[in-house]
This record gives sequence, structure tokens and C-alpha cells, in this order.
Amino acid sequence: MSNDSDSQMEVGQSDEFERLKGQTKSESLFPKPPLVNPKTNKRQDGRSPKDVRPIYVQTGVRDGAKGSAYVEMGTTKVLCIVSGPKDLPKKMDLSSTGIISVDVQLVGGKMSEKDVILIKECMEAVVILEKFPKCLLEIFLTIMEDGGSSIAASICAAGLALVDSGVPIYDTPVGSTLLYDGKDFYLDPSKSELDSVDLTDSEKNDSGGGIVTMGYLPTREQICLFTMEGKMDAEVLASAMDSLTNVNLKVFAVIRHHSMELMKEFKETKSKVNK
Amino acid sequence: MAEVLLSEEEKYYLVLGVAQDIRVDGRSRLDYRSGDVEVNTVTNSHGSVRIRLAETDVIVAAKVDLGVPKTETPNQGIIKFLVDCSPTASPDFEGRGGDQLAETICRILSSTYAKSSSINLKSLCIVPKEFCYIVDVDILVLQCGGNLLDVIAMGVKACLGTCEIPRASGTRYDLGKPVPVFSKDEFQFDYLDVSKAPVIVTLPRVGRYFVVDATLEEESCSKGKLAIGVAPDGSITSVDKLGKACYQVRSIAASVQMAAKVGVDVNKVLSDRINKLKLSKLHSAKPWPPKPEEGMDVE
Amino acid sequence: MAYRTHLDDLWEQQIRPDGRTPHELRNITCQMGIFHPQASGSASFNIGNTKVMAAVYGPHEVRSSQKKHHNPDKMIINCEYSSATFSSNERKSSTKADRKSMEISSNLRSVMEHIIIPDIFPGSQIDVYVELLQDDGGSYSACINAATLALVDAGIPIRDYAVAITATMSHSVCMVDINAQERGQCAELTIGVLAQSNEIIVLELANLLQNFYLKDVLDEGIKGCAAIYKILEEAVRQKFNKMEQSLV
Amino acid sequence: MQKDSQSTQSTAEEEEYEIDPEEGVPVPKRLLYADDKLKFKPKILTGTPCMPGQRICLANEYFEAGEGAYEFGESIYASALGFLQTEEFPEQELTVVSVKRGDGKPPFTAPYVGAVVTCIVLSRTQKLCRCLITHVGSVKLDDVVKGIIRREYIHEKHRDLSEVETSFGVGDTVLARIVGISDGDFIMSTGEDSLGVATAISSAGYYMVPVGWTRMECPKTKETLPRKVAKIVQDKNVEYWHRRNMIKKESDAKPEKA
Amino acid sequence: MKPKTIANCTRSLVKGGAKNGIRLGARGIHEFRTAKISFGNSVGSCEAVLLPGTRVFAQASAAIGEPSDSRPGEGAFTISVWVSPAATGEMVGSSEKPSAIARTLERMFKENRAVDLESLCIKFGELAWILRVDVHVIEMNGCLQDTAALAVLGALLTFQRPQAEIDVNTDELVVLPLAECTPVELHLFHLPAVMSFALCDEILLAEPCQEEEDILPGKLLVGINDSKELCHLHLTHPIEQELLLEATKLAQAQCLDRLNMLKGLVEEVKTQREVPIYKRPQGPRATGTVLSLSALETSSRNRSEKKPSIKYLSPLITASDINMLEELCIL
Repeated sequence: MSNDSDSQMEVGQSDEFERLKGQTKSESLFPKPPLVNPKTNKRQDGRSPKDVRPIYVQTGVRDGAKGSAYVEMGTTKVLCIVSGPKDLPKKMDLSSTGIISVDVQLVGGKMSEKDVILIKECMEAVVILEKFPKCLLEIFLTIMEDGGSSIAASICAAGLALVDSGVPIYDTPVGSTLLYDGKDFYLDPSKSELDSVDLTDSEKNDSGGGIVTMGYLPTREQICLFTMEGKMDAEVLASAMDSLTNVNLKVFAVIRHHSMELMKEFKETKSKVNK
Repeated sequence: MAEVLLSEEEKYYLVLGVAQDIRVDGRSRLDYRSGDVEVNTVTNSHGSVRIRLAETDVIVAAKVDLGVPKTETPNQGIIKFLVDCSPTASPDFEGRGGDQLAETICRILSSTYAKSSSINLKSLCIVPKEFCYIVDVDILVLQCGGNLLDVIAMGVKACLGTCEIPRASGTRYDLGKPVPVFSKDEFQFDYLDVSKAPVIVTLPRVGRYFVVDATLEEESCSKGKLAIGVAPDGSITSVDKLGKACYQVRSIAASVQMAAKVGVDVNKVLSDRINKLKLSKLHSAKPWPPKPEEGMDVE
Repeated sequence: MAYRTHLDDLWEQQIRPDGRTPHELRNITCQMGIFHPQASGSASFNIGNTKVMAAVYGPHEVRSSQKKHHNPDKMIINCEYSSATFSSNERKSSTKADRKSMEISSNLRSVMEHIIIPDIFPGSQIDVYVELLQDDGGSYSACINAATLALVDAGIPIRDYAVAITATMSHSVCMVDINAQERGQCAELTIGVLAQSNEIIVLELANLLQNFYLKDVLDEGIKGCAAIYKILEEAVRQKFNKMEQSLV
Repeated sequence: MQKDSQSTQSTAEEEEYEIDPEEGVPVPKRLLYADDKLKFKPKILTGTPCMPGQRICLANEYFEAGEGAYEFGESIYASALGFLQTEEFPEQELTVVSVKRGDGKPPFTAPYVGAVVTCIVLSRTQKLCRCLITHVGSVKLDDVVKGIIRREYIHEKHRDLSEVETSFGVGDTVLARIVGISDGDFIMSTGEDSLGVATAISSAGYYMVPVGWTRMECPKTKETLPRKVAKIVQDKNVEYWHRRNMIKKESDAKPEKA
Repeated sequence: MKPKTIANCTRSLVKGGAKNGIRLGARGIHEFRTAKISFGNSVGSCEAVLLPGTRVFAQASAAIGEPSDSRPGEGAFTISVWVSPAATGEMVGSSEKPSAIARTLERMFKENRAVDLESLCIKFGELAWILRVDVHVIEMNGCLQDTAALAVLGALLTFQRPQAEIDVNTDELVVLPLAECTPVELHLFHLPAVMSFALCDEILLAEPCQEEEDILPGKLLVGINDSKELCHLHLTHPIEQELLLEATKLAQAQCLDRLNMLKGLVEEVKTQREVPIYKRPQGPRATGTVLSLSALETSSRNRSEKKPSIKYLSPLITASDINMLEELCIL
């Protein structure tokens, strides 16, 4: 079977052929293509390992919501809606500060509980909870398409929705993900790239490998979310964090640009109102 | 979570002490408290360990069962974790009170073990797609005196390392299906290879410093902690940020390095201990029929 | 006709499957203060392979969930029994709040209410938590012994020790301290007494026992309880001798 | 070797320590800041666009964070998206820094202790009356929040003489101040002249008119009902000053009797 | 649950009376309560009354299901207890009372193997009868366990289930409706009963009423069966050994009386029900519900589909509501 990832058609055809013959095992039906084409040094979707997929952000996508935002990172599409403050439901623990609830819906699947808690703890670190005592702030995230790095996109979407709603926050959070295959870093990996790395296989990845997700507060230079799975050396992890910081600043530039555009709109509406 | 309430002055005292590298019990920031591991605490399991680190006291027991492998990993065995917080540790754990803490710990453990290639799960497979071993690792928290996650991770590693997995001597075909055959000899068993298994080093930040092996009092001084899984070769297997604290990039990097350094030492001590325990187990091979256990002196 | 086994041969010489004589207890080890600084009182009680740990918290303020109906002149005694998932040979996936442990919890509470001097700390609560680590017969009796020791360790004023043991009648011989292997073949009567007055405070029966034999089995159990009391008392004495020495 | 890395780490951490937002470690301020360091007053450019997290200026006795800004360490930061605005209070030598969007979208508001809120009376008992908070200051809430007014908090004086029945009616609109948080609810007080019943509807269905501190009258039927009547103050800064006074000097908060 | 408030004079009356051998309701201290047992129209329903004023209803039912993994060769047996608030006159806030009764019944009938569960097995590891007894406490005046045990025993003794077997040739499960076959009765190894006593300073009060239970400090439950074997003991107060032995002796005598009465009543009911043994006509089966085993297997793979298929298998007896059973009971 061909291992060349550029000729995807061929792979598909041979798959079909093999299936007809009924001889292939399930493991070899979909061979995992290499992360980088050795000839061109480009990834499957044509970017270099250090490139980020195109990002599109939009705020105020839902009328009537307190705050809403839509973020696209490549094929990952996330919609976030913020509502509140609300009365606490009776069963919830009483608290002198505000409480945040995060609800993540993944279209055609279920977000793992661990990831939901990660996002929740990140939001708790970002929002100034003291400003709304005994009230509940709800953050609804809908991952409309999971094309990889969905936690990072969720953080960006939630951050923008919070900015849109005017909820007091310490800083605008951004997030990004990195994939390490034992040799190189692949920033903002797509779903197929994440799936192609098998972290459980002990024989293959002696040299390590892992997925690192980082949420970042750019102006305060602080990390609000950090999770790593796999196996990496401490030095590698440190350099991974450096490149993640750089990516986060790039993502933040997009968000900042969008915010500036937004503020231009504010000025226009203000002058209209004044007239 | 079992918590202690401290006044602001007490916290202040603790924080300033840590800043001068002298903790309340006289340790420095990178010192562990003394602990103890014993095996075969629970004799009706395939491997059990009671691990104590100062006041934290945990029993880990593994039971091995035959099962069917998962469809997505047909040639791998399964390791499951279940944490139970006994109310003996704290009245807060009465009824279902400890479930939340238990779930968090369970989550971290399974992500550390599942995604880090630390244990060769293929060695737990007998017949691909048909039979594999399912190892149920049950963790019972008897006492919680701080640093629970580290102690549990150490206990799990020691328990898996001393767990006796029956040796299948071959397969036999029954109605066209392969069936594993076990030798009748009770002493035929294998140990799991835990030479790559990680331990977890939890670093809460007290004041501006990270400390290892925090007591409950020190934990109550910090808003968040980093749980870092460290393999014996010093590589990092997982990092989890717990709680709602924020950190700077360099302080995470520094703490990861600190954890790697500490983790290698912990792993080494633990591996030595596991090997010793295995030897002692071999020497005290059980006679049949089993005699009542030799009692210790009444204390 | 059933086959004769080596156990039957042993039985003819009145030797039980694990090598004991009918009136012999298994090895007992007990230890106090195992969870020393955190729990107010704690103890472990091992009899053979049955292992139980107990912790006592209190007296402390009544917890808010029970505060509503609480009479401020009374004292609340709260007991919870739980068994570890690995305690029996068959692994249980979850043990919390099933009928059996709820029954044991409530029985244990009624025993504790009788030995603790009533309402000595009005308006407060005492928690007794018992954890079964391994069950090899006689787990309920071990729970009572462990809880009594933990109460003594906590320094809570008690009227008397509650001590318990299991006993049975098999092949017209009374036996004491049944293990799990024997439990399958004969009745198991858990007998608990107040050590000084010899009054019976606990009676639990598993399987069927001829009413005719009850007196003999009770006598046997009370004898066993006396033996256990000696061991418990010795443990307490040693513990407090040590304390005295450390004070000097 | 180990010591070396420790010392480098400690110096690195020292710089950052004061701006770490989340570590809840109590360190007295006097240890961290020297007083003389703070006594200068920079000029602030109003109208500058701000992103959340952006640093605005020093926080000292001349500057205070208002809406859309927060104080942390020795600085004021923006907490919302918008334009920088300042408000001067010459007598106090104080400048309040705030960040406002200015596009007509109301700012984020939630009830807080010290806020003056508008609420609707839901039900009364002898001891308390239950309300729904609809506005905080002049901003409408998206979702109503529950609160209670206890009998003792209706009047400032004669606390034990006041009665719920002669002070509020179900359906009244009441101005009140949040004074605390109990188990489940916000505790509110109407113990100020400017607080109390703002509007009430008579049994005939007309808006009643106040005819004194304790009575309101229906304009059509001339029926009078007992109420704790509020004296409505028209002042755009009133909300801010209420909050300040509440926190700083409670005794100063009382306005002159009319 | 809020503790019940009892007047001090009632307290002293009951306590003082007990010491002098005088009881509420003019019973002697060792005199047991009169039991009345009646049977419902449907199979396996029984109501037991202990005069004055404790009334418990029990209904046995059976369905076909999968046996548990640990006991593949046996049927299953569950007991559930419902205490209606109308019976207690108070809100049953906690589940303590029903669960205590259920535990007692479980110990006596299930753990002591009163019912022959092996005979409930249809196909090893795959199909078995799942027996279920629902116990409803209708009126409450002390001695709940005694009455409940009697009602359960009555229900089990009069219960009949249809025949179910595996057709050897086609490997199909065949369930014959009650009208078309000789119904099968349950096989009980022994017949247990419970007697309760109240304890008050060296005095035993047999089968106390509600006031006596509430006021007197201790309670003793003695479970005993028709072959004079103890099957349950429960104690909540310290007791002298002699007193205990006396109690078991009293219980043994009373138990035999009560069981004899029950047996007589059961015989009566059975003769009333007696129908000529149905002879199966030659040729193809007319009304038997037939379902191939393979169909059952495929449906049991999918857990959510499992239940309806079993309901379809034996709709005649899984009916939980009594009315339906009565309609169907053509006998």
C-alpha cells in the first residue's frame, strides 16, 4: 500500500480494492500517513510544522444573549454563549464569590469530563468572581466541528464571549495546542494529526511524544490552563511552552485586532446616538 | 477534600517559613516526609500495598480478572482505577461526600497511565480480540494528611509492580475458539513491568515557592497546584493544573524541572523498594493449606 | 454418599480446617491510635485474615444536615460502616449505601448508644466510622471490637466495653470464631456482650441454628468474648503505660 | 547544583510576586510597598481604547478603579473592553478611572453588597418580605435575583417597632440597599430616607401618591395605605457615592433630612 | 425523621404497667397477638393482620429473566417493602423503616434459602424465573416484621407460576398460560416466622403494640421455622442470657401454632382452586407463547431492548398491578 500522503486518491482506491478482497485487517485499512511529507516538509494540509491554521473570530453572533462569540481555527468551529448573572440553583453550594458553570456540547460526540473541568477551572481563574457574589455565570460552549485543538478554540471563544458580554475579567484568555512526535513540534494540530499519534504504544515512542494545551493571559503573561499528556523531557517541555507562548501571542493578535474593530463600531454608534 | 482551617496569621507564618526554606516540620522545600510501604495487606487480592507517608495512609489492591479486550485496542489488556475515600479519613467523606475528590484522582491516574506508554498493556493480552487480563486497581484512602495524589501514585506503582498475574501456559481450541489454559501450579505467575511507570509529584505553591510533599496546612495556603507525572528516566508524562491559580511560563518551566529532578529520586527509591518487596514475597511463599497469619505483638 | 476428605479425618480429632481446636480463637492483633493526630480516636482490629479499622471523630458540633430535628439536650451518635471494594473475594464495584451496610451501620449505632454514657456531651455529635478491609468471617464482631477500642482511644466516657465474637454448633460440637470457609457449612451466631455485666447486647444469626443448641452456643460465645476482652484490655493497658512513660 | 537553581528561581519569582492575581496568601501591604513610592499623580489620557487586562495606571490614594476596571497590586487594569474615562472628585483629590463601551450596551452588573437595587415585593410574612431584584443601580438585570428585607432592616431607628405589613405591599416597587448575604439570599435594608417604596398600585388600580413618610394615597379613591415611602433623589452620581460611603464611613452616608 | 413526641404520663403508664404485668389491650405479658390471614383472588397475594391493627399485604409475582453471573443455575428473588405514609400517620422521611423490614425478610427468606431457587432455573446461565415479592404496609401498630413475614410466607405458599420449558428439538422457550397447564407451586425448604418481644427490665412483653415499642427501651426479634431452627435474631438492648432463652422457647411454641394455622388456610385455598388437570390436545399448540431462543439472545445483547422482549414472553404474570392479575385468574 502506498504510504505517500500526497496521493490521497490512490490510498482511497487501494482501500476499496482491499476491502473487496476481504483480506485486510481493520488496522491496516486506514494507514496512518506521516505527519510531514518528507519531500516538501509540509503537513497534510499544506502548512509547515510551525504554522497555525487560519483563525476567524466573530462576536455578537447571537442577539439576545449577554455575550456570544464564534471562533474558527481551521476546521474547528466553536460557538460560545455567556449568560447571567443568575440566582444560584438551590442545590448548589453557597459561596461568597460568584460561581461559574461551564457546559460543553460536542456535536456528534461527548467532551470528556476532564476537559470540561479544565475549561471551567481556566474560566474561574480569568473571571473576577468577587464582582458578582452569590450569582451564577453560565458559559455554554458548542463545538460545532472538532477538527483538533478544540480546547484551545473553546478557550478563545469563551474569552471573546466574556469580552463581548462585559463580564469583568482579569485578562483576555487565548489558547493553543501543540503536538510532539518525538522529534518536532507541530503547532495547532488538526484532528487527523492528533489521531495519527498513538501515545499508548510503548514500543514505538521511546523517544517520547505528547500533546500540550496551554491557555494564556497575554498582557499579564500568565498561564491559566495547562495540561500535558504523553511523555516528554523537561527541557523539551520548556521549549514547547516557549513556542506555545509565541503562538498564543499570534492568536491574541487576531483577537486584539477584532476587538479594535469592535471599538471602532462602538465609536460610530456613539456618534450616531449623539447626533 | 479534607481541609484544615487556618487563621491568616498562621498562614503568614507558614508562607514566610517556606520563603526561608524552613518548613513547619523542619524540612526544606524539596524534602519528603518519611514513609513506609508494606505488601500483602489484603491477602485475597492479587497484589496489595499499604503505603503511608507521615499521616497519609492509603491501601491499594489489585485484582486480576479475565475479560474481553476493547474493540479499539484488540491486543491490549485493561487497567481500571477506582478510588474510594473512606470516612475514616475525614467526616466530610461520609456518605457520598468523597466522591468528587475520588473522581478527580481517578481521572488524573487514568490519564497518566493511559497515554504515557508507561506500562506495556500488550503483555496483559492473552488471545487478541478474545481474552485479556483486566486489572482492577482499587484505592482506599484511609487517612489524608496532605499530598494524597503523590502517595496514591506511588501506591499504584508499587501495587502494580508486586501484583501477581497468573501465567497462561498456552491456548487450547474449544469449539473453534481459542481458550487460555492455566497451569494448575499456584505459584506460576508473572510480574508486570513497571520500570517505566510514572509517579506523580504534586507541587502546590506556597507564597512564591513550590514545595514538594505538602502537609494539609501548606495545601490550605495555596490556591492551586501542579500535578506532574514523572517517569523513572526523568521525562514528564503528564501535567495537570489543579485549582484556579495562574502561573507564569517560567515558574511552570522551573517547577517541571524541579519535579523531574525530585521524581527521578522518588522513582528510584520506590523501584528499589518494589524489588525488595518482591524478594521478600518469594521467600515467604505461602504453604498450602494456608496457616493463620503470624500475628504481630499486641501493641 | 459424600466422599470423605482429609478435613473429615481432621474433624474426628476435633481439628478444624485451619488447624485450630474448636475453642481456639484465631490470631488477634489490635492497635490503637493508628490515625493518631487526625481522628480523635482510632484502632485496628485483626482477627485472622479479617481486618477492620475504626475511627472516631468528636465530640464536635452537630452537622447542619441533622441540626434541624436535633434536641439540644441530646447527643447524636453517628455510625457509618463501609466495606472496601476489595474486602471480599468477589470484587464489588460500589459498596456505598447498600442495604447490608446500612443495616450494619444502624446496628452498630444502637450498640454504641448503649455503651457511651448517654448525653454526657449535650448538643454535640460523635462520629464512628468503621472500614472493613478484608472479610474472612466474623466481620461484624470485629467491627464492634474495633469501634470499642477507637472509643477508648478517643477518651470518650463509656460504661463498659462491648466485645463480640462468632460462635456455632457443628457436628454437635460448639465452635468459636468462625472463618469464611466454615461459614458456608454451618450457622454463624454473632454474640456481643457488655464485658463487665455479661449482658448480651448483640445477636445476629446467619443460616439456621437448632433452637435446642442456642444455650450451648451462647455459653461458648460468652467465653470467647471474655477472651477477647482480655486482649482488648491488655492493648489499652499497654497503650496507656506507654503514654505514662512518655509523660515521665 | 541544586542550591544554585533554587536561588535563581527565587529571584525570578520575586519580581513577579506582586502581580500574581490568584495566590491567596495574606501578606500585609506595609511589607510590600513603601508609602513615598506612591505619591505622584500621572495624567491619564481619556478615550484610549482598552482591552481587558491592559494596565491603566498606578493605584494609589489619588486613583481608584471604577466600572470596567480593577485594582491589583499597585496598578489599575481594565476588566472590560471599551474606552478609558475618568471622573474627578476635587474635594477628595480623587480620580475614578473606568472603562466604558459607550455603544449603549449596558455594562455588566450583578448585585453586590452596598448596591442600591430596585426590587418588586413577592410575598410578605411577619418577619420578612421576599423580593425579586430587577435593577442594580440604573442597570436592568437579565435574570432576576431573589432577596429579602427583614423586619429589623425596614427602618433605621425603632427597629423592633417596624412591621412588614405597614411598610410594604405585594407588588410594590421598592428601592433598597444590599447589606449582606445570608445562607441563600441577599439581605436588603430600606433604613435610609431615600430608600423604601417607590411606586405602589392601589386596590382601584392607580399609582398611589406619597402623602408623607409613612402613607400613600390613591389619587382617585383617596384611600390611604401605610407604606415606608422613599424620597427619590435625582442625582446621577448617587449610586457611586452610596457605594463609597457604605464602604468607607457609614455615618456619613445619611443625607440631610428633608 | 423527627422523633415522635409521647406524653410523659403515657410513658409512665406503659412502663409501670409492664413491671406489674399489666399491658395495654389487657393482654398477658407473654400472650401473643391474634393473627388473621386472608388470601386475595389472584395467585400469590396474601394479607396478614395481627390484631389489633397491624395489616400487611404481600404480592408475589414472577417473570423470566437472566440469572445473575455469580449464580447462573438459580433464579433470583427480590423483596421490596413499601410503607405508606397513611399507615404511619407521619411523613416517612427516611427509608430506615422499610429497609429494616426488607433486611429482616431478606435474611429469613433469601439468605437462609427458604425458597428453592434452583428449581426456578429454566436454562443454565441464560434463563430463569425472577421471583419478586412486594410488601405493602397498610396499617401499622407495632410488630411489623412479624406481620410482614407472615404475609410473605402466605404469598409464597399460594403462589403458582406457569410452566416454562425449553423445547429440546427447536431450542425455543415455551411458556404456557396458567389456563392451559398445571400450574407449578414454589418449593419451600422451610417455613420461617418472626416473633418480636419488647424488653423492659427483666420482663419480656410478647408482640408489643406501637406504644410499647416506642416507649420500652429494647426490642428482640426471634425468627424461627417449622423445624424449630432459629433463622433470625436481632437485639437492640442488653439482655440476660436466661431471658433470651425464655424468649426463644416462647417463640418456638407460638411459631408452630401460627404456622399450623397458616398451613390449614393454605390447604383450604388450594382445594377451592382445584381444577382438573388440563390435558394438552394433540396437534399444534393453540395459544402457547412461543419465542425462539435465538431471538431472545439477540435482543438481550442490546440491554435496552431486553426488558420488553421478556414482558412479551410472559405477559400473564409479570403484570405488577393486582387488578390485572385478578382479571386473568380464571381459576
